Parts: sequence; structure tokens; C-alpha cells
Amino acid sequence: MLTLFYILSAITLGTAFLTIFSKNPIHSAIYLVLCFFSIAGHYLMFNAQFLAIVHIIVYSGAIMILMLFTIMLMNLNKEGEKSKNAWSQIAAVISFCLLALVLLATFIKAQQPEYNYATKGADFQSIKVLGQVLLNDYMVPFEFASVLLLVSMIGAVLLSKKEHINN
Amino acid sequence: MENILEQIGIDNYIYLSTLLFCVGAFGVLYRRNAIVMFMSIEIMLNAVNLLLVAFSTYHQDAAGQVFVFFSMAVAAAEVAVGLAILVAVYRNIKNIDIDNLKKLKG
Amino acid sequence: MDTNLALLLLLAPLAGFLLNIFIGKKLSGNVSGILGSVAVAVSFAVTLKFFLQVNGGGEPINVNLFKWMTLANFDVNFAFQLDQLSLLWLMFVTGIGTLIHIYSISYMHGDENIHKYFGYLNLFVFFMITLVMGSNLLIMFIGWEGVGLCSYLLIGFWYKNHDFNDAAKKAFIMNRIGDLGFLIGIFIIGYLFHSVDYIDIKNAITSGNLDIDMTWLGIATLCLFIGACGKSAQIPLYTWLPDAMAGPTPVSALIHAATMVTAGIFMITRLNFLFDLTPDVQNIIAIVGAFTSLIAASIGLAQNDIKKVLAYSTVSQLGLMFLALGLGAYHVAVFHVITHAFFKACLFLGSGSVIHAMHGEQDMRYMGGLRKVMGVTFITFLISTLAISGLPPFSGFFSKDEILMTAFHHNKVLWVVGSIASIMTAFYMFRLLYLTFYKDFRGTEEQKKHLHESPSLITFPLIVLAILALVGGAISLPGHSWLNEYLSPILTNHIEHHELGTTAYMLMGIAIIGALIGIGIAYFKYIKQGFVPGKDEEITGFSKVLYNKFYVDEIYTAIIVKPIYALGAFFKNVTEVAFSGFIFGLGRLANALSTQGKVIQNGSIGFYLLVFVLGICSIIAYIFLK
Amino acid sequence: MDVSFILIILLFGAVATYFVGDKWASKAALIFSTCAFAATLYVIYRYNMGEKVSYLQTWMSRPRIVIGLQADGMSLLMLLLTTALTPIIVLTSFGNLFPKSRSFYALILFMAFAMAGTFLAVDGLLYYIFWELSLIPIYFIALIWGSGEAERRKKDVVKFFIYTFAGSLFMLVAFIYLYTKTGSFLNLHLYNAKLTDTEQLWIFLGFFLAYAIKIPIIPFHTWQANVYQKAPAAGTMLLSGIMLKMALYSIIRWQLPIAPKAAHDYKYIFIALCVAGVIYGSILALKQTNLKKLLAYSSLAHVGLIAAGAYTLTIDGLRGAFVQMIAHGFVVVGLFYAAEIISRRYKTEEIAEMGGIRIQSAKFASMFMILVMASVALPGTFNFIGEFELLYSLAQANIWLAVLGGTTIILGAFYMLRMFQQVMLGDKGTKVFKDVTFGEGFTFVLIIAVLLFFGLYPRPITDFVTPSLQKVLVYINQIN
Repeated sequence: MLTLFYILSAITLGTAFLTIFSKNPIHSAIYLVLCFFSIAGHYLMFNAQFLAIVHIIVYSGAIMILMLFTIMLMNLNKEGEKSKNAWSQIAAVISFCLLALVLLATFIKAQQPEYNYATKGADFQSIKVLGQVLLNDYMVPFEFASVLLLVSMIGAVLLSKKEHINN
Repeated sequence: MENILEQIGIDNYIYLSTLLFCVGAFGVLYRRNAIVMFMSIEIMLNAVNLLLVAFSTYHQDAAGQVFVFFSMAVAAAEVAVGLAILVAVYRNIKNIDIDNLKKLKG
Repeated sequence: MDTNLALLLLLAPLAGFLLNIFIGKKLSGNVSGILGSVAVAVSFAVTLKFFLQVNGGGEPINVNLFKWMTLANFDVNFAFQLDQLSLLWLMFVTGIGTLIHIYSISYMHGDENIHKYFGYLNLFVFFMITLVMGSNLLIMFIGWEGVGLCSYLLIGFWYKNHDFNDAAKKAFIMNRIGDLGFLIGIFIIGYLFHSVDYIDIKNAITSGNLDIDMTWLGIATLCLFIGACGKSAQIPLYTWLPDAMAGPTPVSALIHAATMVTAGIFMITRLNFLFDLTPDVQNIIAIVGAFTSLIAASIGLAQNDIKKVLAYSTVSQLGLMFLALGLGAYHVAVFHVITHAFFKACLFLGSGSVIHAMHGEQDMRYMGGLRKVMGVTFITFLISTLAISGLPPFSGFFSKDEILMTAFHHNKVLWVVGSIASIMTAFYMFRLLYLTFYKDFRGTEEQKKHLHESPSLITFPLIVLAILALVGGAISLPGHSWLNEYLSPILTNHIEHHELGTTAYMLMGIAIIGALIGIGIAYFKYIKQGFVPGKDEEITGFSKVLYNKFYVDEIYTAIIVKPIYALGAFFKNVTEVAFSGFIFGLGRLANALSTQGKVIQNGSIGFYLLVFVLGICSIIAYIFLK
Repeated sequence: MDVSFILIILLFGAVATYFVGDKWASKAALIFSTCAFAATLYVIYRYNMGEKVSYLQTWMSRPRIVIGLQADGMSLLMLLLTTALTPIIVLTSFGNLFPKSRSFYALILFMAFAMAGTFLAVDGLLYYIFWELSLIPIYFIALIWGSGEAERRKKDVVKFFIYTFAGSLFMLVAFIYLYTKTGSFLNLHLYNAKLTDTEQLWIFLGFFLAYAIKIPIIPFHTWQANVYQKAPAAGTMLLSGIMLKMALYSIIRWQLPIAPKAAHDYKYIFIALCVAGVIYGSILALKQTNLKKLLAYSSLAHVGLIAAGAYTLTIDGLRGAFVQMIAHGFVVVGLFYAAEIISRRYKTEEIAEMGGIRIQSAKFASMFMILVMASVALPGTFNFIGEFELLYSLAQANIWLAVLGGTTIILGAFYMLRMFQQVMLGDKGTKVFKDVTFGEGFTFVLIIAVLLFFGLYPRPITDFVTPSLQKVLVYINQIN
């Protein structure tokens, strides 16, 4: 299993980097889809099948398609982007290193987790259980999430509508 | 059912998520294309989601996974609105290079 | 009964003032005049009643109205006190006041604001009575400042002329300098004695067990003396009095000769028990008095304005009174105040009569020969001049001689100074007399045609005052002095009796000879030689210095007024700008900081993100990696 | 009926005045302010009968803020000053035809409300709210209805606003610090706060900055003359007659009892600063060519003396300060009104362009003369009582301070008489001065009557305020 984890992790990080370094946004998007799939693989390793499915549907299916459409809509599928100036790139690299250093240092410095992992034995992540938790304990946030989605849909429609300034 | 973490260890997931998050942040800083920056943000969100699921398993508690659902919902909403804004911006200045969006200065 | 009468005495002039101010405009000038005169005459009548009562051995009258102020150390009552000293003062204040009111009816006839004139004059009498009657220093201070206000109003009575207004303003401000001294004196006395009542202070002192800091007491009496200097026109605050002659002549007679300017002497006599405790201050008073007397007399030698001469003569006589006060001879000073009130009022009113006849001309160079036309005025004027020159048997002789005799016994230098001043007085007074009444008329033909003796309303007060100037000395004859006995309850120190021995007669002789020398020189110069002072620009040498009053006004302007204005200009142009600039500078600093801060807000999202990430890094590092 | 009722009348009056419309606004304002005055008299009567007229009501429990309106001698006296001057100030505006007059009169009443609240508040934060609230109406009054070129006026008024506002923030900081120490804003709790010497000094300075700007004490006075000149007469009267008294009152109510040790330790510095202001203001007044500016600087000198008296920490100084606050309030309103009448008729504020008024209106000249004499503290006027007590308290601190402070007697006479001469006296010029109307004369008579009556019989005021001053003085002298 550990081997699998390492392979998946390598894919995840690698495609993430490729997403960033690809000149062409389309390529970026494709690498990102790969990245999401690898994350879904992680979810499957956790035995969270439902989440993995949802993840693939939402991210790879919905979000990334949306992005690809946008890219195509804007006709950005070429490598025309000017790269940032050298100072900005250096600054980005430095802050990346710094952030990684700080976060890793924090986690390393933090108290080590216990390794005798509890196994309740009870099912906690099947669709049935998740559904119960979601609609019993988290009923109100769930409804709010739906409202949020509705609002964002309306907002997106309004924003992308063509404005007639000179009427 | 045996716990997957017994074989891999929670700390590996922590490091993975951290790195993934940093990569996302790096992407935001490194690129000027707004859409790629959005993708980087998605990477960061996913890093967090991954960690949430890992801890959900660690604690054997469904709440973490529920939270990931919400996070996904928010991400979807965010992308929808964000892309709409980008489209609007693109209509006005004909590109989405964030270095050109400097009107909001003091 | 006594309380009501005392209030009547006080409030009658106030009622006159209110009536004249509020309904006077509807009355004719004569009615206002009569109203004003009656108001003061009522006061005089009441005063006379009390005076006879107290002189016959009655108790002083005390009137306590209400508690006025409460301070941490002492209370101040609104209270009045009618004892020997205040009644004596009231006698001549209201007496001469009545005469001058009567005189004014004719003198001010036809002035458009005559009702206001009488109103102000009544108000003055009211404040003067308050000053004299008050039973503590603060009530006296009400009167003290009140008479200053009336003086201001009356000097500037003809307010269309800005020179007169300047004179009025100068009088008020000079007085205020003294008033500040007075106020500080009151503070110290209140603090030391826990009271400002005369009786309380006197009791505290006479009780014997006085436990106060003598240095502070000295400062207090010195401050009070500064107050007296302001009101009674002593060096260095005397310059307002000659300028005050801008007012109508009866005002000069009443306020600036007979009554208000003697307030300083009244105050010091009133507080004789305090001044007796501070001999150093007494010495200062004596020296200041003597030199004021000398300097004012010497300036008087060269003046050509008839009223100015009289004004400097007043300053000089006041100086003599202060000399007496400084020597501890309060009764002598009071004696001279009274005789001086008679003859100086008479002189001023006489000069008023002359000015009236001359249609406002005050310069002696354009007078002369008036003796023939103005017989009554001349005779009364002559009597008063003889009195002020100190010739027997006129009243001035007795009082002035007493002062000089006291000075001789204490300090020969002061005696010499006083004597020289007296000789000068005799000279310039006769110079005045000769220039005005003798020889031929030097004015215009137009003026000559209108020369006339003044009406009886003017001559009547002159005659009364001349008689008083003639016989006034009787109240304190050498050897037997009614005044000394009368005042003895007021004065704590025993009155010195100078033996009528050889020294006394010798001193009298010297005084008479001195006066005669002065008169002789005047006679020689102005009658024999027929000298008439030249035009202003012809005056040269030392007499020019004298004519210009030693340039004291100019010096004061240069060393006090100008620097204050310069300081004002400095404040206005430098410090105000600096303060204001500092505040604006703070504003500009904030502005500049925000301009600099704006650079950070450059609109670049990448930069914001970078700062954002770095910020998160530092926060995490701060929280977890301390 | 307690003191909150008066505040309600004023606030309701402000709203009602706004809604009755431009035509009736001035009358409505007069009626409501007079009602407030009558109510104040009734409250004082009840207070003298020993009945309870304070108002306490918890507003928030966390942080603990109380709507507390205190009624003791000090606050009731200042309340009386406010409600007595407000109708007079409304009366003085009758002759002016303002645009948008309903807003103008509503703002006057609102300002009276805020100032009355400041005088009454017992809770520090409430006090601070009222304190700042009073700044808003005067800002608009000066900005909208002021005189002179709009740009310059805006600059001066905004400067005034920011300046006083910034100063007050230091006071707020002091209050918040005190809250962290005591857990309360109530003044009695603050009086008893155990503070170290250093804390006391900083708190003292925080208060001082707020008050020194408002009073103003040099060198914080630079806003004053310009605003007094530019504001409409009613605004100037509100500012000089009542608003700066807020700061003087607050010195005695808040600053001194909260930080008594600092007050005792550094009192000579502050007295010296105030006395320097007296001389500085007097000398500057001599150089002014603008009538309103001259009065502004004379006001600077007088309030400097009041503040100096308060900082002497003696009963005489505190009482003198209160007496002089009342007296100065009336005198300065009268003088500014006179200046307003002159400038209304002559269309100028330059002294050099005036003159010859006495010959045309003797009545006006006499009333102006009385006000001038009151201003220079002639005995018999109310100002004399105040100035006497203040100078006496200075003499207790140090005789030289009294001498220096006393120069106001001389210099005051100097510049006031000089001004009087140039403005009123002299021969008739070309300009026509209409005689005062009945309304104008009536206003003057009201003011003069107050000044003369209390000048002769000040005890209703002094006896009323003394007991509460003694109570405060206990806290001031409580140095541990």
C-alpha cells in the first residue's frame, strides 16, 4: 500500500507542478484533471468511494469542464502568455520555499500523532452513514450550501451577461 | 475493516497535503494567467480536502468527509462566480493577465 | 432708622443717576441739573446729620446688608461703616459735590447730553460715597473702580473728539495698573488677617498678639500704595491726571481735584494701623510724595494751559499729602486734603468761569486783564491762590505749614524738597493769576466783545468755596486742633504735637518768606517786565523740557506701550504662524505618510498575493515556531 | 421629573423644529429652548428640596456602560447656563434670514442637547459620546451658514473639527485605559481607581490634550480665532458661550479627581501655561483689526484665567472658575451679539471701518459699554466676582502668578476700551447705524440684568455650587 501511496503522491505533485509550468492553459487544465484523478485515488485508498466519485464528478466533470469552456471561450489555447519578470519569479520561488519550510517545520515541530490508529469497526463512511450525518447533523449548512449554489448561479449569469451601457 | 493509515501513516498525508498546498500557492504567485491561478487555487482547496479526509479516517468520523462536501460545493460556487467575473473582465480588456488589472490602486 | 438714613445717603445719588439716564432725555437741561443737585444735596443733608451726631460723641454707624462673597480664608460682607473719617470725607464730597452740581447747571447749559452729564456726575458721587462708606476693602474697591469708570465717562464726555477719548482711556488704564496693586494688596491682607474688614484688621493688630509675616505685610502695604499712586496720581502713575483735563471743567474740579484723587489718601489713612507697622513702606511713600510734589511743581512752572497748570498743581499738592502720610502724620494729610479741596475746587471752578467767558479758550497766552470784567471770579480766584501759596491767614498756610513742619522734624531733605515745591507753587500760581487777570487782554476782538462775568449759579459756588478757602484753616489751628481730636479714634498711633516754640515760628517764617519770594519773582517777571510766554516752537532749553513735562509720556510710550505693541506684532506674525504652522505641519505629515503608503497599494494583484503569503508565513512562524 | 426630561425636550425640540418648516422654525426653537430652561429651573427647585433628580439606567453590561445623568450643583449649574443661553442665542438669530433655517435652528437645539448631556453624564463613555456629538452640529453650523469665502471657511472649519476631534481621541484612550483598570466608566469608580504616578500623569495628559484644544489653552488655540470669525454669530456664541465651558467643566469633573496626584505634582506647569495664555491672548487682542477676532482673543485670555484657577486646586479657584464660566458665558454672548449687530448694519467686521455709533444710537452704546465693563471685570458685575476668586486662588498658589494673571485687568481694559473707542466713539461717519430694535434691546437687557444682579448678589450661584465642589475637592486632595 505504501508503494501505491508513493506512486499516487508522485503523480499528484508532479501533475500539480506541470499544471503550473505549462505554458498552454489547455495543457494546464489537462494536467489538473490528472491531478484530481490521483487525489480521487487517494480517496479510494481511504475506502471513501462515494467521496471519490463525487470528487471526480464535481472537479473533473464540472469544474474543469467549466474552465476548459472558459479557456476556449476566450481563445486562450495558445502559449501567448508573457511570463512574469525575473524578480517576481524569484520572489514566487522564495515564498514557495518559505511557505513550505514554515508549514513543514510547523508540522514536524508539532506533537507527533499517535500511531495506534483506532479502528472502531463501525461503518462511518458508507453512503448511508454519510447521508444520515449530512441530513441530520448538518441539515442547516446543507441547505445553506444549496442556497449558495443557487446564488452563485444567478450571480454567474448576471455577471457574464452582456451589459448594455449605452442604452 | 482495517485502517489504511496503519500502513501509510498520517504524517505522510500531512506532508503530502502541505506540499500540494504550497504548490498551489506557488502557482498563484508564479503565473499571470488568471485561469491558471484559479486552477492553483483549486489545487490548494484539494490539498485541504485531502487532509480533511485523512483526518476523518484517522478519527473514524464522518464529519470530516461532510466538510469536504461543503468545501466542494463552495469551490463549485466560487469557480462559477470567478469565471463569470473573468469573462466580464475579458470582455473589457480583452485579456485576463492580472498584471493588467491595476486600476484599483490607492 | 440710622440704617435707612445711611442707605438714603448712599442711594440718593444712584436714584439721581437712574432718573437722569432713563427719563432725563425728556426733561429740560435745568430740570436734570436740579434733579442731580437735589440728589447730592440729600446726601449732604444726611451726612451733616450723622456728622453732628458723631462729632457730638455719638457712636459710629454700621450697616451690614448681606454676605457678598465667601472665600476659603475670609468672608466679605456688603456692609457700610460711618465713622469719623468717612463722615469727614463725605462732608466735603457731598458738600463740594452739591456746589459743583449747582455750578454745572449753568456751565453745561445747552449741551445736548446734559442729562447724561448729571447722570454720570451723580453716579460718581454714588461710587465715591461707596468708596468712603464701605466697611471693608472690597466695598472700597467697588467704589474705587466705580469712580474710575465715572472718571472715564466724564473725561470722554465729549466723545466726538478722539483726543478726549484717548485721555479718558489713558486715565482708566493708568488707574487700572494701580487697581491691580490694590487687588493684590487685598489678597495678601485677606490671606494674612482672614478678613478684609477694617475693624477686624484693626482689632487683630491692637490686640497685640499678632502673628503674621511682616515681609508679606510690607508687600501688601506697598501694593496698596501702588493702588493709591494710580488713583492719586503719584509717580510713576501721575501722567493721566493732566490729560484728564479734557473733561468739562466742573468735572476736573470735583473728580480730579477735590474728591476722587484724594481716595488714595483716604485709603492709607483708613489703613493707618497697617502702614504704621511697615516703616519701610512709609519711607517710600514719603519719598515718592516729596518728589512727585517737586516734579509736578516744576512742570507746572512752564505750562500755558490754565487747566494744565492747575492739574500739575493738584499733583504737586497730592504729593505733599503723601509726604505727610509717609511721615505718619495722617491727620495733617487729611487736613491738607480738606483745605486743598476747598481752594482747588474754587480755583478750578474759577478757571471754568474764565473758560466759560472765553468761549472755551484755555491758553493763558490769549487771556489777560480779566480782572476788570470778572470781578467776583477774580476775587475768589485771588483768595484761593493766596491759600494755595501758603500765606496766612488763608487755610492753605496752616495745612501746608504743618506738613513742612512734620517733614522738618523727621527728615530735613524732605523738608527742603517740600519747601522748594511750595515756593514753585507760589510762583506758578501767581504766574497764572497775573497772566489771566492782569495787564491787557491778548485774545481776539471777537472774544473781547463777549467777555462777561458769569451768572450767579456759577459765582455762588465760587463765593462759598472762597470763604471756605479763607477760613478753612480754622479746623486745625496750631495749638488747638479740632481736627486732631476728632480723628483721634481713627488713628492708632498718637498724634505728635509740635510745640509752638521757636522752631515752629521760624519754620512758619521761612514758609511765608518762601511764598513771598515765589510771588515776588512772578510779580517781577509778569507784571514789571510784562513777560508773556512765547509760542510753542519758541520755547528752548530747560523750559522746553519742562514744557514737555520731562518727556515722561514719550518715555512711557517708548518703554511700555511700544514694546507691548511690538510683542503683539511678534506674537501675531511669528508665534501664531509657528503654532498654526506646526498644526498644519502635522496635517501635512499625515498627508505625506499616506502618499508614501499609497505606493504599497500599487494595484498589482501579484504583489498583494506575495505580501499575503509572506504575511501568513510570518503569522504561522510567530504562532507556532516561537 | 428628572434631568433626562430636559434632554428629551431639547432632542424632541430639535426634531420638531426641523419638521415645522422654515417659517416657524425660529419660533419653535425659542419655545422649546425656553421650555427646557423652565424645566431646568424646576429640576433645580426639586434638587434644592432634596428630591432625587438623577437618572441611572444600565445601557450595556459588557462593556459596562450606564446611561447615567447626574444632578449635583456643578452639573445643574452648567445645565442652567446651557438652557439659559440657548433661548438667548436663538433670540439673537432672529434678525438673520438664513436659508434652510429649519436645519439651522434644529442644529442649535441639537447642540444644546449634546452639551447638556455632556454636563450631566456620569458615565465616562456616555460623556464621551455627548462630547463628540456636540461637535457635529457646530461643524455644520459653521460650515453652511458661516461668513467669508467658502473655500477658506471650509479649510478653517475642517481644521477645527479634525483638531478637536483628534484631541478628544486621547481622552478616549485615557477612558479605555481606566476601564481596563476599574471595569467601569462611572466617575465615582474612576475617582477611586488605584493608579500609579506614571499612569496618572499619562491619563492627566490625555485629558489635558482634549481639554486644552477645546478651551483653548495656548499653544493649542490656533483654530479658535478663525472659526469664531467665520462661524455665524449663533455658532460663535455656542462655541464660546457654552462649548468651551464643557472643557473647563470637565477639568473639574473628570481630569482633576481622576488624576489628583499628577494634578498636584505638575500644577505649576499647567497654571503657568494658562497664565501665559492670558497674557498672550491679551496682547494679541491688541493687534487685531477684526472685531470678532479681537473678541476671540479676549476670550482666549479670559478662559485661560479660568483654567488657571481650576488648576490651582483650591476651593476658591474651582468656585471662581464656575462663577466666571457663567459670567463669561453671558458676557461673551452679549459681546458677540453686539459685534453681530454692528456688522449686520455696517456690513463689515473691520474695526477701522467703524466709528460714530454712539452718536447715532446712545442706547446701543450704553449697553455695549456695560458689556465691555463687565468683560474687564468692573466690580459690581458678575465677572468681578469670578475674576476676584480666580486671582485670589492664583495668589494662594503664588503671588507672582496672580500678578501676571492680573495683567488681564490692565491689558483687558486696554484693548477693550481701545476697541470701544474706535468702534463706538468719534464723530458721525458716513455710515448709518439704525437704532437697536426692541428685540435686540430686550436680549441685551436680559444679559445685562443677569450680570448686574449676580454681581451684587452672587450667593445663589456660589452657595449652590459650593457643596458639590467640596465633594470633588475631597477626591482631588486624596493623594495616597
